[in-house]
Amino acid sequence: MPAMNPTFAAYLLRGLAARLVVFGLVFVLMSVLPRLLPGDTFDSLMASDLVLGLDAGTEAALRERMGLSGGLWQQVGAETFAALRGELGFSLIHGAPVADILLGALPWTGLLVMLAVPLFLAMGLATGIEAGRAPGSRMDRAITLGMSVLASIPSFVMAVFLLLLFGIVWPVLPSAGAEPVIPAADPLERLVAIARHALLPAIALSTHELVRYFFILRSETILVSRRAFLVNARARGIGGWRERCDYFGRNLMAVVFARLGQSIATLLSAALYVEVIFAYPGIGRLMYQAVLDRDYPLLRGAIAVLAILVLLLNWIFDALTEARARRG
Amino acid sequence: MRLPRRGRGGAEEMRFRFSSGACFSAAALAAGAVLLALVMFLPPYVTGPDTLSPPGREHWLGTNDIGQDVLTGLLRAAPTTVGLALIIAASALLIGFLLAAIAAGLRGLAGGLVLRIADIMEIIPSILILLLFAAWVKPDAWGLVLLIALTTWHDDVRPLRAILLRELSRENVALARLMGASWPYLLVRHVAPALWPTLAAIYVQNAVQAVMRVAGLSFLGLVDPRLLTWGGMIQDAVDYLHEPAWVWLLLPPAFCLSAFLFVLLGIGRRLEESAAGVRGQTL
Amino acid sequence: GLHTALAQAAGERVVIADDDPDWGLPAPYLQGRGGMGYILTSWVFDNLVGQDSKGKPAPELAREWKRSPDGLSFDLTLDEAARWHDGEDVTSDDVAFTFDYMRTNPHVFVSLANVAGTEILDEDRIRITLSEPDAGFEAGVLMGLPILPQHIYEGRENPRRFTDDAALTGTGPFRLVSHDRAQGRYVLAAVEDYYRGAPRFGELLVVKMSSEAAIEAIRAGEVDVMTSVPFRLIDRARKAGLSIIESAAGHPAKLRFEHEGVFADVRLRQGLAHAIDRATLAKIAYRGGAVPANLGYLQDGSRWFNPEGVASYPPDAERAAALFSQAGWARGDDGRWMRDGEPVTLRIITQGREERLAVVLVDQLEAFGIGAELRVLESGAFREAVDARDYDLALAIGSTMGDPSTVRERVFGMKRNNERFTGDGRLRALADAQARSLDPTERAELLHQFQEAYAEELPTIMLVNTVWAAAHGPRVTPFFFPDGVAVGIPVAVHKYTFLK
Amino acid sequence: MIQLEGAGVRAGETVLLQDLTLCVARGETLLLIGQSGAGKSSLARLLAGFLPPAIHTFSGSARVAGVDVMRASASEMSRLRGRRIGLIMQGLADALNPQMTVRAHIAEMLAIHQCFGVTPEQVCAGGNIPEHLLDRRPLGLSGGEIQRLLTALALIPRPDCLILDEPTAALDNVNRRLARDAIAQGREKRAQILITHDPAFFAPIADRVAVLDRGRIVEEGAVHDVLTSPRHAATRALLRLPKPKATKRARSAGQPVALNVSGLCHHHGARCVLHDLSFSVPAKACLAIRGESGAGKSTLARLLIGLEALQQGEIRHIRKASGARTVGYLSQHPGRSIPGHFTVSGTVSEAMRLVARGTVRERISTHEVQRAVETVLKKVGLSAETDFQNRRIRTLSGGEVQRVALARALVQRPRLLVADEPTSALDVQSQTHVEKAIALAMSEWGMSVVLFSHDGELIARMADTIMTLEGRGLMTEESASPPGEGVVERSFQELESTGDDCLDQNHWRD
Ligand SMILES: Nc1ncnc2c1ncn2[C@@H]1O[C@H](COP(=O)(O)OP(=O)(O)OP(=O)(O)O)[C@@H](O)[C@H]1O
Ligand SMILES: Nc1ncnc2c1ncn2[C@@H]1O[C@H](COP(=O)(O)OP(=O)(O)OP(=O)(O)O)[C@@H](O)[C@H]1O
Ligand SMILES: [Mg+2]
Ligand SMILES: [Mg+2]
Ligand code: NI
Repeated sequence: MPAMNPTFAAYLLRGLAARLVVFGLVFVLMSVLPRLLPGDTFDSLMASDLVLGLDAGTEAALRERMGLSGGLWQQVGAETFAALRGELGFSLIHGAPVADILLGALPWTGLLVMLAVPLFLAMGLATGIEAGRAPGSRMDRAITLGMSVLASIPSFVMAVFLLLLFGIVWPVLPSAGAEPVIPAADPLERLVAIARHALLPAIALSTHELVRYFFILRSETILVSRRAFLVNARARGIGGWRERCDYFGRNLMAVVFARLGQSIATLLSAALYVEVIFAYPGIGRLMYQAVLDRDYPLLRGAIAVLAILVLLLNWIFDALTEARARRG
Repeated sequence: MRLPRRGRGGAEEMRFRFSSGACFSAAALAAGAVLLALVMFLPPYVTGPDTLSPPGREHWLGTNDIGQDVLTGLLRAAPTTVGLALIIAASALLIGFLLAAIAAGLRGLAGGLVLRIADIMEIIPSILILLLFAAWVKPDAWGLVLLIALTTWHDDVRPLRAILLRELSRENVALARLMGASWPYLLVRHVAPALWPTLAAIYVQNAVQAVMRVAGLSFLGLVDPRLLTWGGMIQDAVDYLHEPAWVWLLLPPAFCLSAFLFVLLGIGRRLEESAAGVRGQTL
Repeated sequence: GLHTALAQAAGERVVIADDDPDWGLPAPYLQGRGGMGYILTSWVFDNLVGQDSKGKPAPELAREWKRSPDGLSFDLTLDEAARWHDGEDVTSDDVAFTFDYMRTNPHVFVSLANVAGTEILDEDRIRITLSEPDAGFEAGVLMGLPILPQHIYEGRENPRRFTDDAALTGTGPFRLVSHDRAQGRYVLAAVEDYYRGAPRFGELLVVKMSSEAAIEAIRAGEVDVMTSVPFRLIDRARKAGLSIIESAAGHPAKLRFEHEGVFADVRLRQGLAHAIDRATLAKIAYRGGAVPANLGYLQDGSRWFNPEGVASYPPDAERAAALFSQAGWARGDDGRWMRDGEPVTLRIITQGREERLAVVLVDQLEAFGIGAELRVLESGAFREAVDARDYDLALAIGSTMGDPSTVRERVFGMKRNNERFTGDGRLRALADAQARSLDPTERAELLHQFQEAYAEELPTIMLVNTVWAAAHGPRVTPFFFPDGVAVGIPVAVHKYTFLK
Repeated sequence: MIQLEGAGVRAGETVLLQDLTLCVARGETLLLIGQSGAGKSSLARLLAGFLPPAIHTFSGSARVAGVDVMRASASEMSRLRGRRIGLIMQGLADALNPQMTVRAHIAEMLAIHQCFGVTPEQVCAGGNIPEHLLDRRPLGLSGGEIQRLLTALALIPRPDCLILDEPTAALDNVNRRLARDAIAQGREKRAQILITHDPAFFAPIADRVAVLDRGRIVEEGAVHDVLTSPRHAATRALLRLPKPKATKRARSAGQPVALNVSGLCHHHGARCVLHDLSFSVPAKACLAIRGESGAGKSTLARLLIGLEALQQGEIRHIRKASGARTVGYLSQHPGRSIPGHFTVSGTVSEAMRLVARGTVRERISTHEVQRAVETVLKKVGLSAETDFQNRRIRTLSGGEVQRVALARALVQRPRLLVADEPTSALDVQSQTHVEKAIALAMSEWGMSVVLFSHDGELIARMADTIMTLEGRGLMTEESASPPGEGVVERSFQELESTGDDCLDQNHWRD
């Protein structure tokens, strides 16, 4: 990255402006798009199999009071103004302020993602480099075959297998929830329990991105292994982990960084199936359910968080990528 | 007399070097054709009272939870799965590559715009977009291809951009540009062949993604739930992973899919060896 | 709060596992949608009338209640011992307030459209007057409506945004101690001085767990009840040594018609009923998780069920074909049915839950020669397709539970969940008559006739009746009511399971 | 140490090496010379185990430090490399890890070989690498800088066998000498093979010479014997002194100006590389620019053709009638300027088509292209056979790539040729081809040339004007003396002024 100088400041400023515009756009889009879906919050709130004979007048009054009346633009406008005042809104479906709901769920997903990212990065780099540095070798074939199999098994299936294997057949790890049924009172004990509970879901989550990284890292490794500097380095006697880290690893970083921001965002929503299978708390299910429930404020709030995260991460990672990619 | 050599590799030489790749792809093609012919004579894929019966004389690969014969399903799903995967993966890669080239090659507004659109695509959940589509249109096969390609391109665009940033900064590209080469020409002749393994890898990755995505679409009303694909069969197996049935419900389609991927990777490798003249160049 | 509550003896605690306990908060306006939300509220908020172990009406907040001979008013006497959780006395003012308040802020499950007014007779006695006689008032409103504390809810303009702890002040046997929305964990403590006697368990703990994990957890003794067992896991749960309780839930999968479209002719509906083999449907698509449904609307298990005389349309392709031909359809050479010279392709819509059933059904239709185009829609899209009448057949699970006075709305109503039947003949007359009939035997007779007429007219074809199951360990024995909890909710972990 | 017996290598149908029998003992330095494409680099790669068995077939035996490199497994070979055998490869393009700084490269080698007392700065001093390069990444390093670094890196492990493939091709005279000294140091403890196009220069530190011709060793013997009295024709061809130009072009007085540069300044970051340069080149003339390694020659070349963005000053080219600018460019790193997957004919015809499209805006016939490609390949001394034309650039030898690059530049019939070290990888014979081809172009269509080179003799033969880039881009201009003896004298003087064994060198050439 360029040093701190006026042009860099300008670059930052320009980037900031563009990102603010995108954020605003996403914010408005997330107000508009969900409302274009068939149905609305009111329908899903009052949809019951049992009978409720609401006459039109009552319904209109009720909508009015719930803040679900008015046309699309009126609602969007009201929401946007509220947002400008710093209000994230209130989820009628959950009967709670959006901020509370998100704050309850985000740390758990954050924990999973933070555990999963190093996992799939390490695994992806290790397998990708090992397979790609000698394409066609026995090692490459074995790894690639394994990864093809992994690729054809969706990650939610992997998650169930993990659960079965380590939760039921050989029950060494807890298989449900983020904490035991009755959490320990001792904070340290509780922390250990939380970590143990997060392990399986995190591994399951990491398989979601692992294959993607493997394929692209393997192919990039193949490209690197054809380059002259690598042959030169080998001629100088560089091998082993130095070759893997300094020569392959560093030259793969541009691609790794390029994908990383998106990976993290993807994992946030891919957490859905992990949450379902491991009954784990988190934001994935919230977002999914918010779409189905037409829970506009919650959906928008969750997406706003996601947007900030994605924009920020991509901003950083784009710069890191660019710096590395331009070195040749 | 030899054919005059043309700029792009020469038909004859292609044919010559192709041989191993050609054999391989021809075999794959032949297998596909045989499969297609088989499908014509296959029994229909219908539900029946023999639910979840294990592989046996009557149902070689057993039946699923609503009594459909797994083997019949596998064979019937083959053309759709393979066809859709190949086409969707290709379109997604094409879109991704072009946009990545714009993002990497054009500084300033256009390049930034592509990345910002990718940002937005990353942020907005695809289920939302797909539901919107489901509300407005009932896509046909091509619509489906377009729909999935349009909702997956952003997966590829940043990694491809990183790679293109590197490749476009090479001297040969700058020089060809000075000689008056156009951007499309550069991408096709200078950059893409140098990136063959990566493009192949992304293609394969897209193919997996496509298979899984098509399977997921039926739940949003975008395709008939009876559209038979390996991905769909795998997804249907999910409820039975806790039971012995997973062996014949999950493994056969998963095996077919991995075999397909492996073959794709193999074809990619062989095509590269013949087209870009790289063979065992590494040590 | 959490840990002190947890410190209580484990013997008094019941752990309930659910695969998605996103049930909202236990208050009438904050509860999650669907039955479980209602059940949660019912732990904390009592209704006027409760249920005994058979599900029959039993005293709750109202010690006794009496209908006037003309059926237009009810006199209720409240239990003097009843107290709000904050210690306030429950008075007839609270009841009057609730009826009033719920008119502007309707409860999702209860309609007060027929209530003309309330009259406070004294501190513990109140009279409720109706606009017209209603046989289902007792089961629908008295049993279904939770009573709100006036001193807390008075003046609350928007109860759905009133989320203070105070909003959870009820009269019921349990009180919410803590709630972790993200983890799906509820801790409820028994109200020791509950006016109907202290509950059998000191604490209810609701935790989130996938069904598979819950089975293991019950086996290991960590969990006592799981609220529902998917049918594919019932065998597994049995093998694991769990006790399973089942109930034909009165939630049949209905094949609904777009009555203004293709299936306006009753012969077509009857023909279709013959063309479909419901027993096979149940066998293939549910493997023991459902039984063939009765075509007379009410299902086996209902108090009002008519076991005889309801046409059952056995699978019979020839009869079906004959009826189709009478209705003017013709069969092409390839065996496909033609309508006005065009081969028929029915647009069938359904939702994800019923996808497997739909596929089996479509197979049967195609075997009979009717082409089908199947779409699985997400619930919003499904509702919209119904509104737009953009379908020929819709496959969805619907309730037939609760007091039959609801059939008027459910069969003839024009709402999305209703069957939207437009026929104006005997069926409608019977439905109206039974709803107004105050004499149980007469009503039973009318309902029997209604079921026979229903099977003849076939406003919908009831395909299969799903079985609901719960599993439990040795310490608790939950049970289902034949007609469901209150307004008809087929759940076993209702508060009566936890009361003495 | 290094022992070849009947060693042969084939790549598919092509014979790369044939029946080589050779032995280099510890303490011995062997000069390996041969025409461009003779198989020198292939031999080097063979010894270091870099010929993938997947596409090569081996015969005979080749042992290095006791290991049969033809049959050793990949892991055995990687254990061998470093301490036992070291290799400096020929190409400089992409020779260093682009993600690592110079310091990291050095530190890494020091760490691997446990040279704890040594700092990267000391290594720099030893290799005459300016310290300000330490924290730079390879992108933008000049050719000579890369080469010096490579040599320094290769010497750190003190390997038992060392193979150096053209270790001084990109260096100016001062650095060449320093490099030679470095290579000479400790040679008594190792077996060393030096591949070079300038045997005379390395003669003082070598014991024996082997001459490779089309994959065979045609002559081998003590340095003095072979260089003074070569027996084989191939050897004689290699050692023959290029004749000075017989016909010098008429002085280009009154010719229009082909290139005009004024007030050119260029900075890399804070470092000023070129400062206030002004010069012009008349049509049909050749301007030679020399300067020590890192003086900014390649930077200037890139500026002239527009590969580098102009920072300050003005560069004006003559234009063709159509208005199209045609400047031919011969990169110092031809490997960088041609994609490896291109075929030879593809490379040349591409240039032709692109230029044709830019000017005439019509497609030229395939046949025409084919003819032109053949002609130009022959002109630069390459084979015009279909087999060769269809070869991928990445399988070519260093000299071949360089000449393909020249062919590509010439086929465009440019008005101006910017040639950056056009003969660094060439033997005497190929060099002559190149010179002739350029001279022909100058006379045929009036091409002017800006030549950047370290090779004083080349400059002397080709240049009309000579300029020297010094220090921070200062420039002195001198007119080349009339053709003939004068030029040679000048270069002799130059040699004398800089070093001690210039006489040696000339002695061997007589
Ligand atoms: N894979 C291959 N297939 C066919 N020919 C090859 C292959 N690799 C190298 N060659 C050819 O073998 C010959 C020897 O190449 P090599 O690089 O060893 O030459 P060299 O003696 O180092 O020449 P230079 O002095 O130009 O570097 C060259 O003509 C080259 O084109
Ligand atoms: N992008 C860059 N950033 C910083 N410094 C650079 C960059 N490019 C070149 N330089 C430096 O500018 C100087 C001139 O480089 P240039 O390649 O022009 O040298 P040269 O005269 O061609 O040397 P040689 O004879 O070794 O090829 C070198 O010291 C080099 O390190
Ligand atoms: Mg060479
Ligand atoms: Mg240079
Ligand atoms: Ni300056």
